[in-house]
Amino acid sequence: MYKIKREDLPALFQKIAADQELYLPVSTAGQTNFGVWREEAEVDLDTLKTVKSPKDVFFPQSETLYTCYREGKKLSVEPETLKEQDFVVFGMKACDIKGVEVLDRVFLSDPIDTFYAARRDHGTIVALACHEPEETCFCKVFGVDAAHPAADVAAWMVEDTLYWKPETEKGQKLTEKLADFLEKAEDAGSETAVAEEEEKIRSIMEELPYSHLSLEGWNGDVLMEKFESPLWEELYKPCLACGTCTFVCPTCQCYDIKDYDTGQGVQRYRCWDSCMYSDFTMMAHGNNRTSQKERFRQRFMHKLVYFPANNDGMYSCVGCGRCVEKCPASLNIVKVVKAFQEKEGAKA
Amino acid sequence: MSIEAREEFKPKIVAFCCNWCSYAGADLAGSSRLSYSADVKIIRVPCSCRVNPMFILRAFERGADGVIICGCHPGDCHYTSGNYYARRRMTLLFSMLDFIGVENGRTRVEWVSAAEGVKFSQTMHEFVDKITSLGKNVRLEDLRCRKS
Amino acid sequence: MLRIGVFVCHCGSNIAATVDVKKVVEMALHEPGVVHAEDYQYMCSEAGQEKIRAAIQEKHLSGIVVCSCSPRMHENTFRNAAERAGLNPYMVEIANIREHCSWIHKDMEEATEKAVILMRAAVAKVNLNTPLQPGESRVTKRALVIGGGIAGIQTALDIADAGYPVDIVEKTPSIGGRMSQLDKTFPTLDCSACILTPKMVEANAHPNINIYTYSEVEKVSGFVGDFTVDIRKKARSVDMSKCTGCGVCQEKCPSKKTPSEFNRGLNNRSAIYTPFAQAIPNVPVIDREACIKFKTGKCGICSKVCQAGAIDYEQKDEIITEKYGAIVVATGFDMIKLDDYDEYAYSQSKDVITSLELERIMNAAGPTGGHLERLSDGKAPKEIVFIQCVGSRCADNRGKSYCSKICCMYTAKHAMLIRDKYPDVNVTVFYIDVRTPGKNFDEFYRRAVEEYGVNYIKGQVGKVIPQPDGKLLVQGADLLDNKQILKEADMVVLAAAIEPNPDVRKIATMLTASIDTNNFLTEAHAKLRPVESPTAGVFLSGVCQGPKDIPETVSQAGAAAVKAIGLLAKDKLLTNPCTAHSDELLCNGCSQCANVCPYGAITYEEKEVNDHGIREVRRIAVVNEALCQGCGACTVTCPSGAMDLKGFSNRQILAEVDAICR
Amino acid sequence: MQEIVNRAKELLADGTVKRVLGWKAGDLPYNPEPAYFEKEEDLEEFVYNGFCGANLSKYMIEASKMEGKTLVFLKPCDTYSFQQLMKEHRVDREKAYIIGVGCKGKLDIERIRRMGIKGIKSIAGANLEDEAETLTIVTLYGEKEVPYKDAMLERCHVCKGKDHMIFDEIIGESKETKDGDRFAEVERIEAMSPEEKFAFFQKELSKCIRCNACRNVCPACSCRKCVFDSNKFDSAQKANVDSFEEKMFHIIRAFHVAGRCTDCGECSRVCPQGIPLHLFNRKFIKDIDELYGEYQAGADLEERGPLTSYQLDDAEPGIVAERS
Repeated sequence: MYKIKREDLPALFQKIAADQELYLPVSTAGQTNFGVWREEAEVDLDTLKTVKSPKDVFFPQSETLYTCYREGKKLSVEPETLKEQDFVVFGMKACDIKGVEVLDRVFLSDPIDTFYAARRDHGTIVALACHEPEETCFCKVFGVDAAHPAADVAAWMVEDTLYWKPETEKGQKLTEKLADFLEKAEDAGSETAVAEEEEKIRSIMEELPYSHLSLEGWNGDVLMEKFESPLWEELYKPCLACGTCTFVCPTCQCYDIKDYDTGQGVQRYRCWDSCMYSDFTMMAHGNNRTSQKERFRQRFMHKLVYFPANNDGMYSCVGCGRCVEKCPASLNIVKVVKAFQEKEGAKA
Repeated sequence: MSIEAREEFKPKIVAFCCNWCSYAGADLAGSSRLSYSADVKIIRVPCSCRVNPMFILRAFERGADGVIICGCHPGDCHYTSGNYYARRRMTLLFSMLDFIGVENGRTRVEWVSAAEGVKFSQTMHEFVDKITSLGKNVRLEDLRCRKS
Repeated sequence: MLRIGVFVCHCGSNIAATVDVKKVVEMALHEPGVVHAEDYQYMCSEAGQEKIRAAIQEKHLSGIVVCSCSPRMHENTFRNAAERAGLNPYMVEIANIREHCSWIHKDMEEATEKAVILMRAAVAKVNLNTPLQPGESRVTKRALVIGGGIAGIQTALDIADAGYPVDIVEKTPSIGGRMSQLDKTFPTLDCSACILTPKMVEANAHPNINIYTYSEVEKVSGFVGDFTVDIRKKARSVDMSKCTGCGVCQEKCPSKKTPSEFNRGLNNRSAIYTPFAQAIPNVPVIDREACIKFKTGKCGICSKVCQAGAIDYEQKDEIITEKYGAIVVATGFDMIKLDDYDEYAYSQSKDVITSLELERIMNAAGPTGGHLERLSDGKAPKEIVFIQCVGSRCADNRGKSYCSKICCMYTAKHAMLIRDKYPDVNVTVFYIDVRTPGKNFDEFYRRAVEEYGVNYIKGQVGKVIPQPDGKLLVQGADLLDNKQILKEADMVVLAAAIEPNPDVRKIATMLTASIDTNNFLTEAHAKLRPVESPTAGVFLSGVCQGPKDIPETVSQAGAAAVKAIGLLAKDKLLTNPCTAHSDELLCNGCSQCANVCPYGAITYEEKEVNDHGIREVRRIAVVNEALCQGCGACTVTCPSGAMDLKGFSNRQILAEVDAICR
Repeated sequence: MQEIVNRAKELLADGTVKRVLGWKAGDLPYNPEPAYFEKEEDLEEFVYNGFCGANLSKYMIEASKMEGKTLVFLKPCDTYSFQQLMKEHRVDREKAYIIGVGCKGKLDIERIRRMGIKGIKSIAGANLEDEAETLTIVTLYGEKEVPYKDAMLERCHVCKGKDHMIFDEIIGESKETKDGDRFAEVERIEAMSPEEKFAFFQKELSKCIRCNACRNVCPACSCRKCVFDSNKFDSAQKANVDSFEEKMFHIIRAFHVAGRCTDCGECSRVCPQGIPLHLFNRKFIKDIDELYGEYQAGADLEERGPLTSYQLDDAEPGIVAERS
């Protein structure tokens, strides 16, 4: 294990960023999101949850696939090059790392998404344990250990010291590169400090209101039963059909492919889509989900039923609680699960 | 910007002209051989009230450096009231563009009648000068549309 | 994608001298969709049109772009050519590479580059054109003439003679207009009244003519062939059906202190009055501002003396609503106000008068009974100075930039008449130029100089200074002799500029007819359509369009009549197919479009729609294509983009923007 | 609150209304959600407290299509939206039974979070009956006290007033909350140099994730299909790929609601990125007030909106350059 004084972090960041991109939580106009480190960037390591999850480091909100150029009646195509440089993501939280695991299931299974794969290959993740978990967090429900994130490097901020523990080869490599900045911390004091922090985090996790949410009855085998439940009819009504939940979510992976006419040709790009939108999966004949109820149902069924059905029981929710915080109508996955529990529990 | 660079800069200017007045005014400027910069390209619309703010933003998106809307003088609209609506819409739009920091000289409305070939030509001269002095539009363009 | 043909016109050397037409053709062939491109000397010629026809048929073109002069010139020509070749005429777009390009640019490279861009924009647009079919609208076979001067009378007579009913709306109590105020007319010196009065009588008696005097147009709606007009008949306070025109009321009226409008305020009239003896109708009106009965409630003498019992103090303004197929504007002119011309002492001396005032003074029915006398002391003047171009051809903004056209000739007339009747009076005319382009005009002017000894001095007058003895000291310059002139005169006559009747602004607004900076109504084309307004169905007669003398006015009046007759002779008109339409799947039914529609062309209906499988009844905007004139105001008001305009659709205009900015 | 619930029960019971549109208690101290209640017993879950900021007028568009009347609870500011929607034929007055509810200012959980308060377990003082000047917030990390006013939504500090524009009956008292100048922030930006303005908005808008929450919550954005979702203008973009698109979307959205926006502030309340979107609307409102006379959208049913009317002597667009 290593350590570094909090006040020395800017120098560390500078060192990392010297020859590669460094993504970390940056505050812009009062809101913290993952962004590229720059000298003038306002790094914010205190905000627990960035507004958007860091998934767009690996799966950007929009990315060009290829560009067509038109000259007279001739067309030429220029494919987009894949990510070739290494980069570092600093400060990801355990839930978001779990989110990447979900994305891996989608994009790294056959057929492999080469754009995503290239980014995953080149990215080294330095994760930060969740210092003060919040009431909207429920990662525990999904077996995530917020106290000890599973990443290339796990890190803990204990008062003014950052403890740094490489846990993979990638992490080891990065650590070596930063040897001048990181101080060895093999002493018992350091070990204790980290252990105490972990303990503190875990005990708070126990206390969180959502931590004991039961997902009983939600698995890949309950498709028709849940699909046909009359509860959806009640639950969806406040939904405004915006894409906030989808766009802040660390696991939502749907995208649309669109063309942009540049005047010189066409740029084909993909961008995040939301199953909440009325034109999601729009086809020539129209849309296979014509009502907001169906669209609303889709999101939760996907996270709690369809995804586990296809991925060895893995849910595609990680309990980050962003949707809980951000939904304009105060709807969220927890309320959905609870509603089913209540109504169906009562029934049983 | 250096003098040489300024000389090289050829602004792209889109002029939306009402069919009944300023388009005819431009015709009159033409038949009177009243020259103005070739940087101005005219799009014929039935009335200044046909000009949607989307058209203006689209022009900027695509790299236009200035957009001018010409219509009938207030009171002379071929359709009675179109230019009055256009006047409010454009005033508010221009004010919003100014609010977000787009140089307010990049947009202009001018009332030019069918009989005002001289005014048309002068207006275009002035506008081209203004845009040339402002230089390239960088605040409202979509970089993807830039010619590489 | 369409199969597009591009036709590039040389217009002789008009285009080809500045634009490399071959290059435009070559570049056109690079545009997606363009399968044919050629250039030709004159595309609008028979041979040119034949080339278009041949290409459309042989290459199976589904859209064409003609790079030529302004669409305002030949759009119809090319649309018709396309139609003859079997192509929908609305599949034609024009790239204006003459007025907007070759004529204003000198550098060939620059002009060619621009022409290519204009061509591309037109190709981009035509790619999104759709075939359009014009609708039909009916024609109301009745004409409205606004203004009852000689222009209005002549137009009305010609239309009426062709068999169509005509209404004349005249603001003042009588028709006759400015011409009725004139004494003699140039260049023949006919008595104005002698030639005008028979026309007035004829109009009054014509079975197809209906005259609304003391009336004004209040509101106009509708469009060519189908205008609806509200006419305000102002309360005359005299029952026209009872009045015999005996004139006793005017004699007995105790209120006689109102300046006579007809005599330009040189004398007074009674509160109940007919403007002049030959007035038509010969029915007086009560000027309620001046009438003692109306002001104080007492008097009522006119009512007592009227044997016919025609006086009606209770009469109210009446609104008459009538439908018309064609409207002719003949609102005429007035002299400009001379408030800004203090140097000529017009407001200081009664003996400085305008030419129109001189007309009244010289007229036998005028304030002086036709005797030439000074208004200050009634003495016969011995020395008269005429000053030309007072407010005409004016460089500053006190006056008018234009030439009033009639002053040179009427001044020659005045000078000649004075010298003829009063040979002892010296007449001097200060002028900038003497303009006499008209039949027998120059001869007339030369007679004034040569036979009548009128003293013409080329130069302007700087100042007229009233002297204590009542004389007027005129300070002028003689440019030919290059000397200052000081001249004592007994009377100074100012040839004040004429300007369109100020009310024309209001009328133009109602008619949506365009007006120029001088308030003259604009013609559809300065040379080729001089009596038509750009607004279909509205025609121009007389000075409202530009300064004219009487013969010109009468010929234009006849021309306007023929245009109106041509319209009224049709049973149906084809309507402009470039109308708005609403996409029922996008329409919110919010009514904003209806709020901005100047024609009331948008209504709403509850309609069941099938929106990708969702069936529901929605409130949806419906455009009445016969009423829609295609301005597009609704399209911008519509937030969802449901409302679009055929021929100028959102996507078409955006395609042009994109092509230009490419 | 009990009075409200009782009245709702009465109206359901006597058949005046088929359903009630109000707020349902959330599972955290601050997250009640808009909800329909069709049975009297369901109303036990009804809540109306300081966190019921949502403007229910927008839901009335859908409720107008349902069978029977809907009882809807509208705060004073929500009634402007409802009336504006009536004017645009988007809601059916006949289908609504409006109870105007009193308002003492609505709370903003984001504002509370920005004070560094996290791990919230309970919040006391948010109920209307409490008449509390201070919120007591118990968190995992200790107890915090926050003055009620400091936790209010921005819009409540510039409240349009506590009068309901349209209602069938009114229940509950209101308390004046206005203590700020509605246009102060707009004026602050107007006074900036073009470079500063541009930098300010570039920074704010760069956060936009095009989630469309602002649009979907907006009662004025009631289009069946937004231009940004349809191909009518080739403007359907799901993501802001270029910074131009951020501006395009927000300028056009503000323009489309100009003259119709009641300044309800929902756009800013719901923006997950905390973009002060109301500034765009307020700028238009300020310009309209200054140039065309004061106008409050939704204040009446008759007056023509400022963009569907005109005066012959309106200011020329050149005034923009003259003013700045």
